[in-house]
Amino acid sequence: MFDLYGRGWQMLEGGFVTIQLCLSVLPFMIIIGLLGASAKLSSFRVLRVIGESYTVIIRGIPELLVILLIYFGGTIAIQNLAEWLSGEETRVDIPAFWSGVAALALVQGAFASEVFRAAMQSIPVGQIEAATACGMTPRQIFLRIKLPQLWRFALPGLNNLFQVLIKDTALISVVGVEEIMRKAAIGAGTEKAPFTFYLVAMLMFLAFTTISLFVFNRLEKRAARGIARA
Amino acid sequence: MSKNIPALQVEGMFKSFGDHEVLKGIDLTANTGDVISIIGSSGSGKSTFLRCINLLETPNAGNVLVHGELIRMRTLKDGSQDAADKKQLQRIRTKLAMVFQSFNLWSHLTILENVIEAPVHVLGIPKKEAIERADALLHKVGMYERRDYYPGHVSGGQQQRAAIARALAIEPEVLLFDEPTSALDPELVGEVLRVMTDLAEEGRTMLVVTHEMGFAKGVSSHVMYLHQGCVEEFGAPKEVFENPKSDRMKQFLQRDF
Amino acid sequence: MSKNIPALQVEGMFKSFGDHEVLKGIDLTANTGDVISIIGSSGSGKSTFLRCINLLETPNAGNVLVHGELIRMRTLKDGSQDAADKKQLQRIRTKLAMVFQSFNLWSHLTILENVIEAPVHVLGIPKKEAIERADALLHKVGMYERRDYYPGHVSGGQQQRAAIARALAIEPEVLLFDEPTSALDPELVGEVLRVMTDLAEEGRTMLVVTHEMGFAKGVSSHVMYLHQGCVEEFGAPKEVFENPKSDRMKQFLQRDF
Amino acid sequence: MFEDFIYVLTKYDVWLWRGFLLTAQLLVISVAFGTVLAIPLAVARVSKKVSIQAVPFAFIYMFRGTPLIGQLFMMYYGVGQLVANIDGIQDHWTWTYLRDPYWYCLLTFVLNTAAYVAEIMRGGIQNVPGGEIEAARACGMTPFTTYRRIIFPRMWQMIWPAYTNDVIFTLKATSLASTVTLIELTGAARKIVARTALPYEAFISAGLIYLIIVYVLTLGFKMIERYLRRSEKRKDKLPGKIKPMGV
Amino acid sequence: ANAAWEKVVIATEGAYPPFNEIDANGKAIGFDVDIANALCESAGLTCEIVTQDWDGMIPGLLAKKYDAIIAQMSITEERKRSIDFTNYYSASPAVFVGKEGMEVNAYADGEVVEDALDGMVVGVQRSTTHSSFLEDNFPGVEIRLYDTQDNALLDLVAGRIDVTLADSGVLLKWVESDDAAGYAFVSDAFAPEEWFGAGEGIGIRKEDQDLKEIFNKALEDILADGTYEEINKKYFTSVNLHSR
Ligand SMILES: Nc1ncnc2c1ncn2[C@@H]1O[C@H](COP(=O)(O)OP(=O)(O)OP(=O)(O)O)[C@@H](O)[C@H]1O
Ligand SMILES: Nc1ncnc2c1ncn2[C@@H]1O[C@H](COP(=O)(O)OP(=O)(O)OP(=O)(O)O)[C@@H](O)[C@H]1O
Ligand SMILES: [Mg+2]
Ligand SMILES: [Mg+2]
Ligand code: NI
Repeated sequence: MFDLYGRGWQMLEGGFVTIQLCLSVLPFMIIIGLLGASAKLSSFRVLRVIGESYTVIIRGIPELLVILLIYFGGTIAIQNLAEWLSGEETRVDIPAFWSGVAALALVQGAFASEVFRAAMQSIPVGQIEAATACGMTPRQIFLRIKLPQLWRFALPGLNNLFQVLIKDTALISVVGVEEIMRKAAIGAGTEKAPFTFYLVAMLMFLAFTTISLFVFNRLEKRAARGIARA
Repeated sequence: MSKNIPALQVEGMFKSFGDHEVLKGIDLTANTGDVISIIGSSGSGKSTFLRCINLLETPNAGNVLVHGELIRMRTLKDGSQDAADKKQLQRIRTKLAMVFQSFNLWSHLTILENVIEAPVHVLGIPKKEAIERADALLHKVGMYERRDYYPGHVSGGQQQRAAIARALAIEPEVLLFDEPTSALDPELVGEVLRVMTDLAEEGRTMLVVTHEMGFAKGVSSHVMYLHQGCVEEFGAPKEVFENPKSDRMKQFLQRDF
Repeated sequence: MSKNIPALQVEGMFKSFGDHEVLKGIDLTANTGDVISIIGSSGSGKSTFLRCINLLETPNAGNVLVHGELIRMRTLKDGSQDAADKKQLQRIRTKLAMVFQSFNLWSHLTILENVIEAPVHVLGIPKKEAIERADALLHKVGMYERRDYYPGHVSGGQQQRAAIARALAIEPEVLLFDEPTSALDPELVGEVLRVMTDLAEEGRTMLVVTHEMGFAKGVSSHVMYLHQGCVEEFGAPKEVFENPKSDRMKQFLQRDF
Repeated sequence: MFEDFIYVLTKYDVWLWRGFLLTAQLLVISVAFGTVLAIPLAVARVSKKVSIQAVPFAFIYMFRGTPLIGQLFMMYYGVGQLVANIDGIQDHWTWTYLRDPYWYCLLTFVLNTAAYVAEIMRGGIQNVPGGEIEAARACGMTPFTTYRRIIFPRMWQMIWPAYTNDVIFTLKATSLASTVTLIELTGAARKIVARTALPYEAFISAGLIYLIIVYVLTLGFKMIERYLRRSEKRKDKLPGKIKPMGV
Repeated sequence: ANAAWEKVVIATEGAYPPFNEIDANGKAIGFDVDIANALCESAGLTCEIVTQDWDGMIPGLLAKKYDAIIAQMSITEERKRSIDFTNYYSASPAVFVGKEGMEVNAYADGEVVEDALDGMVVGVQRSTTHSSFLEDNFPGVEIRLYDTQDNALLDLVAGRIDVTLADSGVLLKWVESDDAAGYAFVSDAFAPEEWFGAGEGIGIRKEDQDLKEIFNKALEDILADGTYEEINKKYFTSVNLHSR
């Protein structure tokens, strides 16, 4: 059954690439999200403006467009930047996979920054004052008090985002990264069996989103330990 | 700690929020072993005073000396004040432990972890040693059995006692208490007051903002009555409570009992 | 409305939640103009009784007759009861207006809109006429000036008075009140009790679950004391309050005053 | 770079304009029909009976759990293919519509929007205070009237911010129509890139148009929100800065 | 430019059989791929073939994701605005395919016949010379733009488009296959240079003139030594792709 005109293996490979995409984006999404949130909560006006405009822009533009822009434009930009920096011709080889990761990280990062911002604001001020009062530096306060608690508040939002991320990886197929959707499209076109291939692709995605939902729910439970019983 | 240098000295402290002048020049000297109760009606500036001492709020003017060492301030371009030397401030803050009305325990850490957090990560004491000392403190406040609980899983009075242990863990020169019992049920107040009385008897230097006149009368060495940002009365509790000089204080005492 | 047919009759009402028997066979006859206060300790089933009358809860057994008309019930396959004829139920419900403890005004509608909602959309009265009648009712409960306010923008007592106007707007045979004042501040209770007293004097048929013994004593024609799902006492307030027969009732009265 | 912008905007303005029109059309129709379809789904979803809940649950789960682009391909190439293989269908009068990608695209967007909106509505319905519903039943309202007069108006008050968000998501989702031959705004930009090899200029132009649409939408929806919240409880203190969720 | 061309990365599309497609193992195969390998061998270069979505073909080249495009890309003036081409390595004219028995004379006697497509739905691959030709000359006709030619053919068989315009080489192979029962060429082949350019060349960046020379030289060599003809025969028995 899973032969799929001899392309079953290809679909599995696609699934593997999709997982790789998701997992590669995740850390960047979190880093960008944290940076974005810090910028928005910063006491410097310039940083706040940058942080805010970043989210407004990314949230207002279709993901597909952002992906296309980064994929087509971004690589040219980086190329030019590299040449300008080194002053001579250099080759910056950015595989499609990584420009896809960059695009998704940028998009999801914008949303993550909102999640983190809200989470940071949910941490009781008193606990931060308590840390200040016993002589912690701002850096220590961030690393030792805010960051560990951030997860608890941010996890439900991140759960949502990760679901969206899994689905958004399908957009990367448009620029030819051979993830599930792309493999399905190739199979559908070559074998003239679109229904079969797309159905399999959708089921694979459904499986992924379901699994991620379970994992995150476990994490949320874990993060909530130590919180009042009521 | 030589006895002639006061543990805490505050000179001419002013603080306003916008147009609203909250502190209008407050002076205070606390010698080692003093237990000073700060009383006053709501809005009189008690919390603000305490928070200005360890610079959780920045005073507009005034000096704070901890065991003789002045917290250096500088004036910013916009006229506001600021600590001149963040390093010094952080160091001095470890000598001024604060116990908050709402406990403010770190909810992601167990009681024990709360207590060793500052010793290990601020003072750099080895973890093993910190735990030993923390255990002793937790025994003292009667929280040893609950050391591995998270703050969310113990009662308010227990949380406040843990917060006191946390404050003591950095071996501060002065303990600042801001209404440490007013967020508690009457039955829990007792537990916490008992611990504080013990501390007073040990000879700790303490500043206590409180509504518990019983505590102020019975335990403290001095009472300071704040009214509209000024010190209206200061003296031994006996004097202050039995022979209040100002009318305000008389009124206040009438209202409160 | 002929005087000889009772406005409301309840016969042998039983209700249990799971294993827990809450009502154990309750009978009640309310003639037109009766004001029956239902008293009893918390959990005795007062609310449940009221809610079973207009089938917000489905009783396990028992008949409800409104002005002589039986609400037809049927037994479902799983043994539970259900109204046999939804149309009839909805019609009869318009004769049994309920005033809730927590007002339950529709918060997206103004006070006036709340009052005309059921007349227009349930009874099919033309909007203009409904408004005229609503205005009269709002005058009566003293809410005319607030008719265009949203419930969220008026006080609790005003909300409850509006809720009474809403209940009256469908011109019910019987008014059911479930602790209409217990969600109110003491100062607001008065407003609402005054309106209810007026209604009683007008000769409305009313069932009132209440903790206000003053109201029960002074205004009602009968008092029904519920205990653990049974009617322990029933009679004129004078009798019940001054010569309670059962020990429970004596105990209850002691506790409550 | 700047001249290239002018070049794109002047030479291909008609493409962008047509793209915009199609985008707007897809958005309005998807949201309108999606919302209408979401209502029965949401109502069924809050039913206590498992048999009534099951189908909408599965529907919502499937549509929310899979990527829209996949749904689109599946619908256009997959279902489209199956339809095309029905005997005699190609001579039937309906074929004019059945062969047109527009309808497949629209159907996918409508179903997708319906699934998301239904989930939002479910939350809204379940948050309507029980007492207000009881009050409606107690004065003899039929379930239908209760929904129409009490539950839905209250639901809209509550879900409006989330709904606004979803409309903006739908707007962004319409960009996928370009993958199944419809030349909406993103499609137009891709066409321009193909012609001119000027990706920045074309995509940024399209991006700006999207931002303008989002801005206008947000403004409009905010105004409606203010109206919807007119009956809300007064609060002494506003809870911090109120951020528009959409943008 | 790059000092010494030793390793060259070449992009092809992978959805344009028989010129380029992806087999069940995920490998690119086809006429273009064979030509690319032959050229590299002849020039002594190491080649790596990558697949790239058609839309991103030129931007990818400019971004130096790869050095050359061998993907049936026509040499047109508009494309020359941004990239350069080698001499043409194949020249298969455009042709319409539709239901057997139709006749579509959109281009006859060197002239565009403007009403030839009226009432039809025409499918074509996005971003190709074919799509430009249709867009520029038949503004009133419903034109569907597909990501890949495969998808256009899928829809042709499904009856959702009436005809498709593409490279005769592509369509020839397809028309001969089983999928195409009932479908045939419905026009003459045509390739007016104004829209279709001067055949299909290897796309390279403008600054890589040395690479262009290397490829041009290699192309001459494989034409001369019969390699080209061999590859040609492997895919197309009846036509010579290098004769215009
Ligand atoms: N961050 C602030 N911004 C503006 N005004 C403030 C701020 N903090 C305190 N105030 C004002 O300063 C005055 C003194 O406040 P403070 O909290 O010191 O009073 P308190 O004596 O501690 O009263 P309580 O017994 O109620 O705690 C009050 O009028 C208060 O409104
Ligand atoms: N929906 C329900 N499910 C299960 N048990 C219920 C439910 N509603 C009420 N009960 C139980 O039925 C009993 C009677 O409840 P009821 O609300 O009628 O009491 P009451 O006399 O109105 O009390 P109170 O004065 O506190 O309002 C209580 O023990 C309550 O826990
Ligand atoms: Mg205070
Ligand atoms: Mg009750
Ligand atoms: Ni308002």
